[in-house]
Amino acid sequence: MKINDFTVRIGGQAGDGSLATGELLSRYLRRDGYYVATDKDFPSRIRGGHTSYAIRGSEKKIYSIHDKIDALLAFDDDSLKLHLEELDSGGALIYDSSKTRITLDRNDIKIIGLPFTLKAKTELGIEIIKNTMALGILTKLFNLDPGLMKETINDTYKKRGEKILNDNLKAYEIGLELSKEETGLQNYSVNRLKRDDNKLLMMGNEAIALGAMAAGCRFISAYPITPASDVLEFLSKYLPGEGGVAIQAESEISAVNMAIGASYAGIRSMVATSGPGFDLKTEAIGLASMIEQPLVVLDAMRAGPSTGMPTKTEQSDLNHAVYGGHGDKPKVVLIPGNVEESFYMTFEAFNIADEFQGPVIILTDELISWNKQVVDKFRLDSLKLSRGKLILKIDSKDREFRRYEITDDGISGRTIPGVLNGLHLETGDEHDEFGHITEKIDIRNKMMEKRYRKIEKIKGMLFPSEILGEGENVIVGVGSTMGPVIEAMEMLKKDGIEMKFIRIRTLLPFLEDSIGQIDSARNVFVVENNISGQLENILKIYTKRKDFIPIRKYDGRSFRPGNIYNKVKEVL
Amino acid sequence: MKINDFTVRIGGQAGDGSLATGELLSRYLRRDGYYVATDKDFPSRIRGGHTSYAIRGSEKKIYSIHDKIDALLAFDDDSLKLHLEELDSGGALIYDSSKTRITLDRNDIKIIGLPFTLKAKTELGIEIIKNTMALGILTKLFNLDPGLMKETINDTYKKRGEKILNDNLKAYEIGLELSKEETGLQNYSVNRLKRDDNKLLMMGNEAIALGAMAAGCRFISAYPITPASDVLEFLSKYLPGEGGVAIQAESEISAVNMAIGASYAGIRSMVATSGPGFDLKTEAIGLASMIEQPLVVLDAMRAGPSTGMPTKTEQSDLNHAVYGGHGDKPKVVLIPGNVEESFYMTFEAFNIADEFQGPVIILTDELISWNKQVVDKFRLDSLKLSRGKLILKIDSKDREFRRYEITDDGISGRTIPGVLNGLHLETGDEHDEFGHITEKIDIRNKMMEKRYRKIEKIKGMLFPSEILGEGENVIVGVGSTMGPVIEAMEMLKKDGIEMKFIRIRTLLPFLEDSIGQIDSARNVFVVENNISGQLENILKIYTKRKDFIPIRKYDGRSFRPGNIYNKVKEVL
Amino acid sequence: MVEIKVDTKIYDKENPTWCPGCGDYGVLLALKRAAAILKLDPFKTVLVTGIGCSSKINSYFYSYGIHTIHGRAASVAQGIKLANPDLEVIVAGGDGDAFAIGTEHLVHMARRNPDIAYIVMDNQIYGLTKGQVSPTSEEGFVSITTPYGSFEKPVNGPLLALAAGATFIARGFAGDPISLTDIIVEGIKHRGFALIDVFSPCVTWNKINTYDWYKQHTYRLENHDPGDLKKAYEILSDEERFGLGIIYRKEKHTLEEKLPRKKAVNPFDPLQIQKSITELYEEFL
Amino acid sequence: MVEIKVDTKIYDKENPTWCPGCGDYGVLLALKRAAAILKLDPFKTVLVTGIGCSSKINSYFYSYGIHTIHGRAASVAQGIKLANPDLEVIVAGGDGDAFAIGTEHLVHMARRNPDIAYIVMDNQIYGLTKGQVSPTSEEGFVSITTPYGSFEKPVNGPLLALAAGATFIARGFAGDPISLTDIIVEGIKHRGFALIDVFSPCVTWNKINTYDWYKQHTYRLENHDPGDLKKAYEILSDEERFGLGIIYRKEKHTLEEKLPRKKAVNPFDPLQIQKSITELYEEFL
Ligand SMILES: Cc1ncc(C[n+]2csc(CCOP(=O)(O)OP(=O)(O)O)c2C)c(N)n1
Ligand SMILES: Cc1ncc(C[n+]2csc(CCOP(=O)(O)OP(=O)(O)O)c2C)c(N)n1
Ligand code: SF4
Ligand code: SF4
Ligand SMILES: [Mg+2]
Ligand SMILES: [Mg+2]
Repeated sequence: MKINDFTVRIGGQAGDGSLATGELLSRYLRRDGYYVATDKDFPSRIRGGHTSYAIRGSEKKIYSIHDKIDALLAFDDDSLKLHLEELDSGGALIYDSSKTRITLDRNDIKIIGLPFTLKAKTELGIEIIKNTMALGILTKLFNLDPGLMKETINDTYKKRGEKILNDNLKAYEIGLELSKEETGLQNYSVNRLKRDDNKLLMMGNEAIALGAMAAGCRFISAYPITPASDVLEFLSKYLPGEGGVAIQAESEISAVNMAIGASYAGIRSMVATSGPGFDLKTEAIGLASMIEQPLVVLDAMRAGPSTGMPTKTEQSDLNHAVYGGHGDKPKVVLIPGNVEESFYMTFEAFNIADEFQGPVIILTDELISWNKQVVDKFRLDSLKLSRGKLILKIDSKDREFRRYEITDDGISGRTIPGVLNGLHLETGDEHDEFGHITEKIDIRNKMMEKRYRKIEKIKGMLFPSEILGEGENVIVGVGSTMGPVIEAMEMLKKDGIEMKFIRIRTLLPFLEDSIGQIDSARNVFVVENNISGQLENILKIYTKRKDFIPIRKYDGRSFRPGNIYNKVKEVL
Repeated sequence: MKINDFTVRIGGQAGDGSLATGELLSRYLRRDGYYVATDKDFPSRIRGGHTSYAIRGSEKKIYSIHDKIDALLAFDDDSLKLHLEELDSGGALIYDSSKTRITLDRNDIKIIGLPFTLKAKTELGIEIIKNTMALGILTKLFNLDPGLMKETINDTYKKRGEKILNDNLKAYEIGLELSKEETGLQNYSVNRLKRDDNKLLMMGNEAIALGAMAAGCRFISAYPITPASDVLEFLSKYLPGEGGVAIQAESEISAVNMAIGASYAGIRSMVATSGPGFDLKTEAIGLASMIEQPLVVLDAMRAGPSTGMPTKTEQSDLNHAVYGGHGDKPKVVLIPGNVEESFYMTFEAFNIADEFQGPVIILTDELISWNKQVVDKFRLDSLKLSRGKLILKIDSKDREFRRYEITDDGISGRTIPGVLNGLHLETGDEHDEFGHITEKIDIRNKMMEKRYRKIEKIKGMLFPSEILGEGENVIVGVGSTMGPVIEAMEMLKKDGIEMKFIRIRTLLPFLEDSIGQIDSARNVFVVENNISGQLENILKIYTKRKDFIPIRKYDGRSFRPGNIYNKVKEVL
Repeated sequence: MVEIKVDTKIYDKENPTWCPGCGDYGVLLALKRAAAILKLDPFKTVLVTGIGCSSKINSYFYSYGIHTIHGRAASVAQGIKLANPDLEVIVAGGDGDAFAIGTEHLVHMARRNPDIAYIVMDNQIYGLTKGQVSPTSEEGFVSITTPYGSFEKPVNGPLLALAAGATFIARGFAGDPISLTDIIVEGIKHRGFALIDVFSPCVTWNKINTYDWYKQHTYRLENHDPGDLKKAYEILSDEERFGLGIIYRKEKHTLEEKLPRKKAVNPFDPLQIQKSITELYEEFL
Repeated sequence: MVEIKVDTKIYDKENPTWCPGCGDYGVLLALKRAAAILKLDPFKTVLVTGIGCSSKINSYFYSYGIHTIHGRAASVAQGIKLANPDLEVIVAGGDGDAFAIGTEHLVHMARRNPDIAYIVMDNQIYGLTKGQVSPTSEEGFVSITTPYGSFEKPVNGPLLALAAGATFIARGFAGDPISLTDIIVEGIKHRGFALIDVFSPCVTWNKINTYDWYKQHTYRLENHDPGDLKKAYEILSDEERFGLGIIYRKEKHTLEEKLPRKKAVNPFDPLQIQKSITELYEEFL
């Protein structure tokens, strides 16, 4: 029996509103005190093609949907074809009886046909509103609070004008009316949770934008690309109010070079991109490392290679983040596991970039980038900003400033244009302490070593591996696989199998904090959303073991807990 | 006692002709039956700054200069400061007595001051000609053949006009006259070798250009960059005569995309670049992999990161070649060890690219790219061209061609525009067998697997590791370190230490052919020209051992045998 | 103008997935009509595109096609044309593709003058990525990335191409596929680089530059002499009303003609390319 | 023109390593003179360059300097100017930097109109990489990569910038650093984007476009009204004789002025930037 924990999937054609309904449901759930995790699936085109949105609500904090769904709201035949199998026994299939006729041989589910489209057209004259109507039956099935739902609809649509708001409210009422005869799902004992405004509903891109704003980032230059565009979009709205700049550049190359310029001028700056754009930024990221300019780079990973499947997820840019770019140059690569962590990591990324003076790359994947989760309001008081060795006043009257002074920790004082007596040259050529171009052997060696010392120095600031659970069987993973792994671990626990989950959060410099545990484990499963085992290959550099058991997925879809559970069960 | 094996270093200010003299000496040596290896060192500017050119001649095939030089021809004070220590006892220091006055406390060397500049100015009125003059004293010291030297001067300068030729010949005569009183070096028993025209003197870039021409490459688009420009320059001269195109594009990005276009149209094509340009090509190389177009990419590595030291050497793009670019995509990375091998590898690179239909990256470094070596004339008869599954005639009348047919070995038939009934779409989006864009799970999985199967299939065509020597102590290296390692091994042998050298020639897909030997060795030294141990990290993925002993150099200069010898001696 | 009846069916391929009403349908239709009029052989024609809604056009047009990466279609197309000048090479794509990330390639393609026609499907918006400002969006244009209005003067694509040396410049409108057909026919026939800038409304994201807007802001060029460079600059400098038709045309040597090679190597003779290089050994003695 | 005597010494930094006779010496001198006339504060000035012989100029000019990567100086400069509009931002670099790999950034910088002056040191060759053809080399130009002569029409940089929307276009000659000083002074003073294209002979690799050649192929603009756009197009369209002086000038709002923000954040108040984001929480309820 599931208690206050259920997954609903809403499916239809792209552009026909299923996503909006999913949004409403998610917002309702947050208001009712639920944690929410979502998973969108839609094609890389603007209209048409199958779209679906899965929303899970739960009392406990979650980062993944279930394998099985408890209700399937199917607005087209594709939804049925693709998702019926997912529907748990005891669950409900809701279909639009004005569009589809169904004959099914499953009698373990509730089948509910309601004439959404017909009603929407006849009563309101707007077909798309059928989506909101369908919230009525969900209210009934999961015993949701109609008052709170109306409030949610109200708050969501009031900005869009009286008519739209009223149509939606009316549609919901009609939906409730249509569902009157139906009974709730047996499997659920849905208590309304406590109304709770200490939680927020947001996607990873928004959490990152907020993290950046909180950290005082006042400059973003980016070029639109799925699934990273939201970051530029969000900051375009809010940075100007803070005296900042959000600018859509003519290309990713221009974007990253602009951001380097802004950083050089003393303003915290970032770029946000995905695979193809990340490739294009490679040369400039190397420049930032060489001239020692702080820079935060978001790469929201999508399914590659090349254009690949732009609206699908993958974890296949680990290699490029860690190893990309010619020459040897220090950089930092972080990878958060959920929306909430994306906020904190982004905030810290700016501190890290300022402290070690170089590029910090944040890797997310689509599951985090643009799927909403409910997060706890951020612990803003705990956040401390540090700008490292930024120097804004110089007493010495030397004609030139030692911008690249050789120091014990490798980190030099950094000044910015406008500072009296801080004058120096920054250059991507090898240089001496003042930034003069040089090719002298001893200076070259010292500078290379200095730059690499910085990385040692900041290891303490970076994110250690997170260890969950106990046991001699270990799962290693990064990023969004966290959600499904945690679910799988619970499933395994029920079977008596205890697992330990090691989630690596800093990929570069690799913190060897969990290597001992990996080496001494009985079995080590490596879960990753790619075909070639990029994470596994990184682990192999540091571990003694070679016998990792891969759990990989590269179809562009996120893991389900069952993918992991099954593989583990096969072996153990 | 060195027999027919000596190294001369010529040093001066950039742009003042030392390089030309080195060229003449190298050409002479080739004609006299010597093998030659050279090592240039000059700054990234056009005039001024210290330049030097080391030339070694030997009876046996060589790929590296000596640690110690036998003669130092110093045209400026810097040469003396920087290189005197290198001068072997018994060797000769030759300086320009019209410019420099010398007081030295070394009495183990011959010191010869001759008034080159003065003579050049007074007798010929051209200062720069002092260089050719200096060949006189070298002739004397190493007992070279003045007739053959004159012939060499003649052949070299005759295209530059009567005056230049005669001036140089005269300068040489004056040089001989000036040196009349001097005696030869004791350490050498220089027999004139057999005049031999079965050898050629060339740099790696030329060998690569020739390899490309031999392989039928008829298209190069490139953007100038040190040290790769020679490849475009050479092919600009010779491709038009073959109906081909050499085009200097507006950027590296344009260059690589043009080359992809040419390849798509059925013409073998290549690009040639170095670090910064290699970064810029990242996205398009991923496209080539995804649309399965053959493409040969030369990355002539130089000292990074960023602009770094453009005229200095390094092996620091291994990471980017192997791991660069977002997403998972098959590619091949080859790395030749010397000029001669560069030719053969380039030839085969085109075959490999055609066979597996994707990008093949060749990595060289400056030591190979633009330092000349004497090579044996190429075994052209042994070269076989294969275009893989290129299909130029299609019998079936289907409206569309299955360009990405799922096959056992992953390789599909490839047709080109112009072929009747071969019509299809190529796209960097995920696609079905006809190239139609799709996001369907099963097709996606099949296509990813198909592309990776190709890589398994072609492993047999790739270059296995080369093993030299025997013993339980192993040196692993790639590329140009081959030369110094071989020399170091000989030095160690004299001390009774036998070493085995494993030279990896295919970096991706990694051929595990030598892993067993690495794992079972007593000590494994990894020699590489970079700071971070890029090769070592690759090895660690496949080997069980973690206790590699690094021998690294990152000052932009190539290894000397002694760097390796010393480190090995420290440990053994 | 008389509408020529042509059978475009042989150029049909997949059904477009563009939004209903998208201007790109009009461009596709005009392209198919032009192909039919010119009797383009699908097996000797390559339609090269970048990435964007518009760039999907080669999924819907029956010829060889290569759908490359964002902004690089022009370079890929030049490689194809240089490798095999016998092919009819056409580029198509969006305003972002051509005038933002691809600016550099467009400019240099124009000066090289390869015999390639480039059809820009300009909707003054980023369609596929969901409605961001485009380099051709007007100042003040409100989009999701310019919530307070665009603060940049738009790129004037055809003017830029003219300044870069393009030998054929035309402007069309997707709302009038019949006139557009003629323009495309002339562009493809033109020996040299032809830039065809087509206003192609995005009905989903751009609610300003609609079909009606374009009707109000465009006019048909009458009695215009496309050989008049000064006039061409004048027409293109007008940023209020946009002249439709062929704005500039001048025959010059094409890139393919100017290359130093005598005759292009034949890609259909793939094994004859292996070459003895011994005659080059002289350089290395 | 009267030569103004100014003390340029305070702008001296390292000694240039350019070849003796290189045009870039003239540009450096003119820049120092202009700086002296304008009394530029070295601590509030940033000289941004790309990669090339010319781009080394900020090793030799006493101000803040950033020597970036090939082709990207324009973008880095825009980032600097947007971040701190109080800085005097000047870009300098080669023809390859500006008109080949950097084309895209130049075009988009021009349309944005930031208050930045861009000095192109145009030697119609690639200097630092040893004499390859440049985008501004003339057709037929023989270089190591065009042994049979260049087969491409050169880029006309100033014309391109004008078409892209630049509000100040000038052309100077390194052989006349006194006149060049005036041009640079005006370019820096201009509120908005100023492109200053300077013929700066490469004495080592370009044996065609020498000081003499430029003297023969240039003329000084007399009585020209830089407000006349048509005339500007006419002058720039002349590809035989090149007018020297200020070709076009028009005041328009700068990028910095058009940005939606009220006042730029102060980079000298680095810890005040941390911000409570609670007021934004509303979006997520
Ligand atoms: C290198 C790179 N950057 C960004 C993207 C994302 N992207 C895809 S299409 C597009 C622009 C679409 O606008 P446009 O070119 O005008 O075409 P439209 O969709 O409007 O037809 C962008 C930015 C990408 N695919 N590759
Ligand atoms: C991405 C990249 N490509 C190529 C180069 C090599 N490179 C250095 S300077 C230069 C061009 C030099 O020409 P120009 O810009 O005209 O400057 P000049 O030396 O003539 O002053 C090139 C191609 C590089 N440093 N980076
Ligand atoms: S989003 Fe716009 S450009 Fe794209 S298909 Fe729809 S209407 Fe056309
Ligand atoms: S090579 Fe040419 S551009 Fe470079 S410094 Fe010498 S003269 Fe000047
Ligand atoms: Mg568009
Ligand atoms: Mg130049």
